[in-house]
Order: sequence, then C-alpha cells, then structure tokens
Amino acid sequence: MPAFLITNNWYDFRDLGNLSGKLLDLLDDALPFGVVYVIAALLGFVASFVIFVLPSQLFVGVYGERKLIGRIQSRYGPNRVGPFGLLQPIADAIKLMQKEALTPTSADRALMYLAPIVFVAPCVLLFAVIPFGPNMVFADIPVAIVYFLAVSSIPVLTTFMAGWSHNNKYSLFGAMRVVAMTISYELPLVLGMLGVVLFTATLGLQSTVLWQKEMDIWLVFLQPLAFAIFFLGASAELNRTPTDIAEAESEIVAGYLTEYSGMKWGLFYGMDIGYAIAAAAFGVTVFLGGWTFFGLEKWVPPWLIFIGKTYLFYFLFIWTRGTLPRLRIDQLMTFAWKFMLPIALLNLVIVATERMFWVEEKADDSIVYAFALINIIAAAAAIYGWSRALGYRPENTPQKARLVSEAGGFVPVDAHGEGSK
Amino acid sequence: MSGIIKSEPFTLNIGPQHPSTHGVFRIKVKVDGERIVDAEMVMGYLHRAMEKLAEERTYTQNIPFTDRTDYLASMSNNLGYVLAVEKLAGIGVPDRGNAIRVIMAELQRIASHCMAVGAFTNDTGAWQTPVMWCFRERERVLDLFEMTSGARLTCNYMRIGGVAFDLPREFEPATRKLLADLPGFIDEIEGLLVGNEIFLARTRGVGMLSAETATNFSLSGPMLRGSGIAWDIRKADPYCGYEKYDFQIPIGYQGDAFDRFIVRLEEMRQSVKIVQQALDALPGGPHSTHVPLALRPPAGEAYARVEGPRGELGYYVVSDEGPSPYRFHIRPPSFINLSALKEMTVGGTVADAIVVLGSIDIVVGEIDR
Amino acid sequence: MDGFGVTFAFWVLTGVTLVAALGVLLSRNLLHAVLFLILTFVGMAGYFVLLSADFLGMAQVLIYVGAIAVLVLFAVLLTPRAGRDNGETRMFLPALLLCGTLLAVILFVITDTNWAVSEEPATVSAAGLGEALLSRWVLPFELASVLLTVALVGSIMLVRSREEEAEDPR
Amino acid sequence: MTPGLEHFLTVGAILFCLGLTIALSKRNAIGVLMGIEIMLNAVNLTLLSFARFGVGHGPVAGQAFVVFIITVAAAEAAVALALAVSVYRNRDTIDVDKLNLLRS
Amino acid sequence: MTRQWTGPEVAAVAERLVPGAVDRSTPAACYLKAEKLVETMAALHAAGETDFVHLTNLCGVDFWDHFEVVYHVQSFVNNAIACIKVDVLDRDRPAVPSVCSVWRGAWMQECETYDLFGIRFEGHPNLHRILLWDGYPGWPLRKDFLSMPGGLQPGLDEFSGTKRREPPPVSVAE
Repeated sequence: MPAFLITNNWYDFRDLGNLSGKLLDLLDDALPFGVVYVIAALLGFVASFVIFVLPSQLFVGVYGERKLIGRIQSRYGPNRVGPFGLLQPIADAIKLMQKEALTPTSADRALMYLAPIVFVAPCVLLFAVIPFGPNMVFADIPVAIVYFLAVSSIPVLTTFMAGWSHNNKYSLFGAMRVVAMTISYELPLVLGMLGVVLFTATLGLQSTVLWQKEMDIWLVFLQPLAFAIFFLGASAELNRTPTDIAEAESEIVAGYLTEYSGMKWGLFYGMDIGYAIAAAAFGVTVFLGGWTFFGLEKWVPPWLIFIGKTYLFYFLFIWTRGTLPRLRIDQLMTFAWKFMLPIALLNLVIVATERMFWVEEKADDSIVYAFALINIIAAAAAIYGWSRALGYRPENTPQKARLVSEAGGFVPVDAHGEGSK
Repeated sequence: MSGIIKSEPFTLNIGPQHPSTHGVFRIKVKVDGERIVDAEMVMGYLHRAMEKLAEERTYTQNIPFTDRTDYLASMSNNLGYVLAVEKLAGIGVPDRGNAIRVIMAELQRIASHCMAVGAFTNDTGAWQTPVMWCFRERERVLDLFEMTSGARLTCNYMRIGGVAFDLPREFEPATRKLLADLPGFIDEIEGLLVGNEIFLARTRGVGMLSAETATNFSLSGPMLRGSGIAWDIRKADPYCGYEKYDFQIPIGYQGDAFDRFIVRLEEMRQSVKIVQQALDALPGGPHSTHVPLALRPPAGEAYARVEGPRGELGYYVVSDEGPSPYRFHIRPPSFINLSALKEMTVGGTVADAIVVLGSIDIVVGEIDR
Repeated sequence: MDGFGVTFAFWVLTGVTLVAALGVLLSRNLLHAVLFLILTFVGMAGYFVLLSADFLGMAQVLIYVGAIAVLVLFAVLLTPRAGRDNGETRMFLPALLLCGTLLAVILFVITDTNWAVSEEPATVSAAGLGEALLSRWVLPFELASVLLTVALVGSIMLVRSREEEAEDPR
Repeated sequence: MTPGLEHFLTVGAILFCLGLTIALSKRNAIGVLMGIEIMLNAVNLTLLSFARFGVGHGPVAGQAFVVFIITVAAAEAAVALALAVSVYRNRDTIDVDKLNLLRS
Repeated sequence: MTRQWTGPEVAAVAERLVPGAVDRSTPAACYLKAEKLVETMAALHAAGETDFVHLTNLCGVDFWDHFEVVYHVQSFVNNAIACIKVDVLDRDRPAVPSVCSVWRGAWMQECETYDLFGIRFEGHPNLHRILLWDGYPGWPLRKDFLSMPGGLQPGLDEFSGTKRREPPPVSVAE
C-alpha cells in the first residue's frame, strides 16, 4: 500500500477514527484513570449524533423521505419552509412540541407516557455496534449480530404498551397485529442471518465487513436469499408500507398511534425513521460490504461510503413505501410461515453444504465466486419453484375486463376466460 | 390471526370519522379477532332532505340540488334530472346539446372513476401514490369543466332543453390533448396495480358477489358488471344519442373487488372512445331549446335514468301542473349498492371490509341526500 | 472483576432487577406485572453480560423478551374474561414465610461456604460454547431440539378450538 | 464494593425466593407462570456466576446448562400458556383457586 | 331500446299469473292489490315472459288522501322495464307488505320510504329509520309536514312564478 494513501496519522481525516483514536490516547495520558471512558462515550455520542443521526433522521428521514415520496406521487413535497423546504423537519418539530398532549380518560397513563420514552432507547443502542469505518465502531462486541437482533425485538413491546394503554379498540388491534407479526418474522430473520454467519464464521459486525473486504465479494451476492429475507423481514418489523399493518391508516386509523399527539407522537415518528436507518445500516454492514467499496475506501473516507450506502438502502424502504399496497394480516403471516421460513431453511442447507465443502476440501478462497453464482441461481429457482408449489399462477389472473357489445343478462365465463358473446 | 386465534366478539365502530369511509358514514361491525361476524350500516349524517326541498322550488331551481347529491359526478346527476323533466314535459333537445351532454357525462365518468380507482387503491394501502396520480388526471378533466361551466365540482351545467352554455373555443383542443394523454395514464395505473401481487392478493376473491345475488340486491353499474352481467343503460336504453357511438360494455369474471376495479379502468377507456367520437361528430346549431323559466309540465310522472359512474342514476318526477315537482325522487346508485355491504363483509376481516367499501365507491352525499 | 464500571453496573442492575421482580409480585395489574417481568429479564441479561457470557445475554433478550414475554402478553390478551388483576390467593402469607425461611437458609449457605474461586476469570467465547454444544453436549442438545418440537406440536394441539378440529380434513 | 461470587449468588437467591413466592401465591395461572420464569432465570444467574468464577466444571459446562435451561423454559412457557388458554376456553377462568376439576 | 311495459300489459300478465291481483291500471302503471302484492311480485319475478329480476326503484308518493308506493322493475334478458304501484289508503297507519322476500334490494329502499313517509312495510326484516334518527318528529316527505321542528317553513315562496301550495285539506300533524 503506498504510504500516502492511508497513513494512520491523526491528521489524515479521511478517516475520523484515526483522529478520535489519537485524541483519546492523548487524553488517556493526561487525565486520571477512567475519565477517558466518559469522554469517549460523550464524544462518540455527540459525534455520531451530529454527523449521522441528526442529518439522517431530520434531513434524510423526514425531509428526504417526504420529498421523494412527493416526487413519486407527482407533487412537490415540502417546499415552503426555508430554502427548498429544508427547514421543514424543524418546523414540524416545533409544531409538534406546541401541540396539546391528549390523554384519553380511561387510558393507562403510566404506560402511555412511558411507551414513547422506552421506544427511544433501543434505537440509540442499535447504533452502538454499527461500524462506520475501519476503527469507528463504538462497541465492537463479538456477538454484534445477535445483539442487533435482540435489541431490535424490544420496540415491539413498546409498541404493544402504546397500543394497549390507550384503551382504544383500534390501538389494541394495532398492538395485537404488531405482536403477532413480529413473533412470526423474527424466525426467518434469524434463520437468514444464520446463513451469513455460517459463511463468515463470526458474529461480529466489524469482522463481517473485514471478511467481505478480504474475500472481495459482498455477501448480497453470496447470500441473495438471506438478503431478500432480511429486507422483507426488516420492512415487516419496521412497519414500512407493504407490511405496515400495525398502523394501517386506511383500516385501523393509525393503530397504536391513534391516541398519541404532540411530541409523544413525534418521538414515535422520529424513532421509526431511526429504526429504519439502523436497519439500513445493519443491512449495508452485513450484506453490502459496510464501509468497503472494492478498494475505493483507500481514496474516500470509509464513513462517507458507509453513509452513502446506508441512505441508498434507506431509499429502498422509501421506494417500496411509495409504490406498494398493504398486505392483509393473515396473508402476511402466511407469507412468513409458508414462504420465508422454508426458504430460509433451504438457504441454511445450501450454505451448510457449501461451507462444509469449502472446509473439508480445503478449497481456495476464490471458490466463493462459484458459490455466489450457485447461490444466485439457487435463489431464483427456489423463489420461483416454491411460489409455484404454493399455488402462484400469474397466468390465470385476468388482466383486463371482458368486453361485450350488447346489453343483456349474465355472461358466463367460459373455459378460456372469455365472454361467450 | 383471523381464525387461528379466537377471542371475544366485540363491536368496532368504523366511522363516522374514519379515513376510509369516504365521508361521514359508519359501519358498526362485530368482530371476533379480526373476522367480522356482523355488520350494520349507520347513515344519515349528511341528510339534507333534498327530496323535500325540491318540492318547493321550480324545476330549473332544482338543478343545483342534483349537483350536490353525488358531488363527484355532478354532470351525470344534472343529466338524469333534466332528462326526467324533459320526458315529463315532452321537450326536445337539439343535436348539439345532446352531443355536448354526452361529452360532459363521459368526461364526468372519467373524473369520477379516477377518484374511485384512486380511493380504492388507497384503501388497499397503496400509500397515496395511485390516488395522487388519479387526482392529477382528474384535475385536467375538472379544468375542462371549469372552462365550460365556470365551476369545477358542482357544475350546474345541464339545463332543461339543452345545456347552459355553448362550448368555448379552446375546449376542443384542450379536450383532444387530454384524450391523447388519458390512455397512457390508464395503462400506467394498470401497470402499477393490475400485475401487482400484493394488490391482487388484497382484492381477488374479496367481496364476492354472484350474478344472482348482485341482481337480487338491485345493484347497478360497475358492481353489477363486475359480477358478469352485461347491463349498461347507455346500451340498453340509449339516451342523448348514445346509440350513435361505438363502445363496449366491460364486464368482470367472478364479481370480486378486483373485477370491479378492472371494469372501472376499462370503462374509462371506453369513455375516452366515446368522447373522441362525439368530438369528431360534434354537430353545429343551437345548444339548447328555449324553455320557460317557470316550467309547468302537464300532470303525470316520469322515470328517467342514466348510466352514472356509480350505476343506474334514476330520477322519478311527479308533476301536478304546478311550477315545482309534486314529488321528486332520486334513485341513488351508491345507496342501493351499499345494501350488499353486509353480504360482502361478513366472514371477511376488517381490512377486507375496507377494501369492499372502497370497491363499492360510495359517495355519502348521494347516500344521505 | 474489578473496576468502577463493573461495580456500578452490578449495583444498578441489582436495583433494577430486584425492584422489577418485586413489581411482578406486588403489581395489581396483570399487564403491568408482565412488563415488570420483561424488565427483570432485561436486568438478567445485563448480569449475563457482566458475567462475560455475551452470547447468552443476547440470547436472553432475544428469547425471553422477544418471544416468551410476547407469548405471555398473548396469553393475557386471549383470556379477557379471566380478569386482568394480579391478586394473591390466601396462601400468600404462608408462601412468604416459606420463601423467607428458604432465603435465610440459602443466604447462610452462601456466606458459610468457602467457594473455591479461581483467580483467573473463566470465560468462553460464543464459538467455544458452540463447539462444546456440538461435541460434548451433543446428546442433550439434540434432546432439547426434540423437546422444542414436541412443545410446538403440543401447544398447537392444545389451543386448537373445536371448530378448527372439525374443519380439519385429517 | 467490588462484586464477587457471593454477591451474584445472593441476588440469585433473592430472585429465586421472590419467584417462588409469586408462583405459590398468585391467583392467575399466568402469574404463576411468571413466577416460574423468574425462578428459572435466578437459576441461570447462579449457574453463570459459578461458571464465571471458575467453581465446578468450568465455564463451558455452566454456559451449556444455561442454554438448555433457556430452551426448556421456552418450551415450558409455550406449553403452559397453551394450557392456560385451553383451560380458559373450557372453564372460562384461569383462576387457580377455582380450577378444581379433579376434586369434583 | 328498453321496452316500456304499459300498465294494461303488466295487468294482463299479472292477472293471468295470480288471478285477482290487479286493482286497476293506467297507461303508465299497473296498480296491484296490497294483499296479493308479494305473491304477484314473486310470480312476475319468476315468469319467463316478464322476468323482472331487478327492482330498480322503490319510492312512495303522498297524494293527500292516500299514498302510493311505486316499484320500477326491470328485466335484463328481455330488456324491459315496468312500473307497478300499490295504493295505501289508510293514512293513519299506512302499511304495505314488504317485497324483501322477492328482491333483497328492497331492504334499504323500504327503510328509506318508511323513514320519510311512515309507510310500514310488513314482513320487513329490520324496518328502522335509516336516514333520520329514532324519535324524529313526523314523516318529512308527507305533504302535511310543513313546519320543521323549530316552527320554520321550508321553501322560497317569494320567488316569482311560484306560490306555496294551498293549505292541505287535512289537519296538519305536528
């Protein structure tokens, strides 16, 4: 590696990790024992908040999403407050703070007030294990993937608290739907992650990224099925549109959010975006190579690559939200149990076989490219074959109405699906 | 959840203030888990006693009332009423007036179906994208109405014996431009939704009505045609010279929500065809015959109906030679189409009920009158 | 096991966990009791992490908070007429006495025994645990999976209602 | 005070006894189940502290036992809750005082 | 074009299907006897030559001394429409048999007619006030319902060319 690319010097601020690491080393020498931990925590929190969370949540999550959805829906989106409407999120926040916080008389007040607060904590915790750059991860714990899955199951309970505490039937519907759905979707999600872990042989996120860097391949090519399962499962757990049955505004008004107003609602809204960005960051880290980009990370700050990828991944969520209708709850559960779970198991079998072959035969590392090819084909075949086996027959669906030119009585559908007249 | 987990049946009020009831309308459903075991409709929140009010106003004064029954299809409502009065009084309409009426009624059908399709897809959960697309095209139709009648929603354009104003000069090029764009737009909506597996899963097999049931429930319009009955007043009992135009009746396959949806899409295509033909063969001459303002038709009764966007839109007018109708009755299609709601929702889930309600395409102003 | 952080974490966790467990005992509302139970589980996961069992701590959150607590919530919601109170039977005082006695005995044993604590903290990584489970403990591991399957089938059979059994084509 | 083995064992003991009290005294079957879950957790804590402080058969055995206990607890919770729901369906109550089918 | 059945045509068929069903007929409509209404309607619904499967419209008309209930029925296959009427002579307790058993589409239209005219449809499964609320004073579409609950008079009688109708020859019920 040429010396001028990454020098590991603190002044090489293509990588903020060097800078902060140097700073902490200096402080550790100067200050008494233990204080540096507190400073590091504060520094990490403030830096990640200012550099990532705030712009993500406010300007990508609120402004960007509204603007993009607006363009998808052929309207302008926010364009009144500030230049290009950029100050819209701030105006929203001010409006929300001013609003009256309504509490239904028969609500369970303690739970109702507690739910938004508890909802925030796991979101902040999730970002602790995400590697933003080579040495820019706050807590590089060895079981980061399990940690992420575990922590992301806590907001479900918060949602349940929110839905139950209002004593509102719509909210209760939302709460029940969330609980039922999450317990179904966690299973394929974990099984899909297992395939990834089998390949990388690590539960850490930073080491997963490094594995992808070393093998020069992204896990999305190696594990297309797991990626699909992760994307669908994540969008289900996040209540994004194809699966937003928990707040389904056309059916159960707003589900568990029906009775919330003001900043209590605002916390839920903001943290929903936060969770979506966290899921995007996790997906990028595990499947899309994290902060690496096939060598480009030597030239560009890795955290910039990472943030760019995260926003692109988040765009997928926005895109599906702007395009797709919503599934019904029983269809959603059927999809999880009858489609995603067998597919995940199949993926696990394929991965285990390949891994076994790799280890037993002591094959060269470049065999992953062959595996990638096999897995992509297998994924396509599995998805198509299993959906056919479950009765998916697109050719039987009528595309257009029948046309008759004379008024009269009932026109039976004959065998070819055409009108007899 | 539904069916798997049994819980206590409890009553859920969908409405009067609910995002998907399309107005102030309420369904009291009794649900067991998510499955509906009973449904009861509560309406009348928008009742304005139009039929009573009309008995105190002259025949011409009643035209604005008809705008406000089905406020999404005011032209069709105007047309039905003036046809009934013309039938009662024996008034003829010049050819140009008839052609303009056809153009307006078909444009109104396009606008109303845009709304129906958009709101329906919104009910299935497509987060406002199709509805915004549909509104975009509907706006252009409403622009044409504004150009012609001065109003966008409640046009008050038809008159007894013709139409209120002749078409402005810029109407024809603007309409032709719109007609050139509309098929592409309909294809776009079709591409977005008809091949969409989620949309199919939500609408296929939901709210099934057999042809016998649909007939017995007195349904009309896309509801009836979705069940496979080829019945269209424009073909069966042509008025305003519909027999001169070449168009076809779209019908569905099994009478579910999806069939109603594709029938509406196809009807928009047929309407484009009709407007095209009417514009091409637009006759000259007067647009209206002279009718005295205080019209006193001979004693008798008349029932005239038109194929409104929601179904058979009938007006039953009884005259006693007075200046105002003795009895004025509207046959509101969405009110009568609603009677099959319970039949379609019971046994489905709450989400299905919303889809079914969207597929009926109700307008509360017309239900409550 | 030294350092300010560990000590601080231990006492905070102790406070949270014990208060939450007391909350389960004393809370009048069954739903609140379930939420206190979840807090107990989370505190327990914190203990596990403190005891260098990272993987088990995460598994604790994933399984107890993500699955078992949700199951309990479901059961509470599915039994609506049974009442949502969390009252005690008349055996409360005897039970309290019994448990107090038991606690005293256990505490005496704990303080009285001279535990052979090794100086070196004994830890095992997730990989090590996995290898042990699939080599030395493979039989109980397989048995556990069989047990889970049996429990799954059994609970499905238990909660099927009569109508569903009638509908079943068999 | 730096926590040692005794501290963890004490917490485990307190939790176990609390769980036992809950299991013995709650009227609601789901409450009883929650007590049992707390007891199982207390046992897990005790096992893990033994494993961590090198008492007995070393860390692997302790952790492996905890894995099995979690498994059994999950199975037990599923079956017990299914039983509660099933009993509720037939008897309309899950009050353990009123469940005296065998006494008759 | 839809064939418009005249009153005598319908009367002839109805008399043949159910003897003694027809009261009288005018060119526009056929008047059936109330006591044989449901039977005749069912016969007209079932018979092949009429095949009136679709109850298009149902409404009431107040003629001061009596009410008329108007049924517009049509056939899809024959492409025909007919107007059938029933006289309701008892003004204090007007009642007609319900045709819900023949056409379930009559369900809501009969409710509406009951709501606005006070005509009871006997045999209706759930006859209730569908548009107005329970306990609304009076039947609004009756001609003697001249004042609204606040003493307000409906209408614009100062408009040129129109005049309020003569006061009713019957007593005004509040």
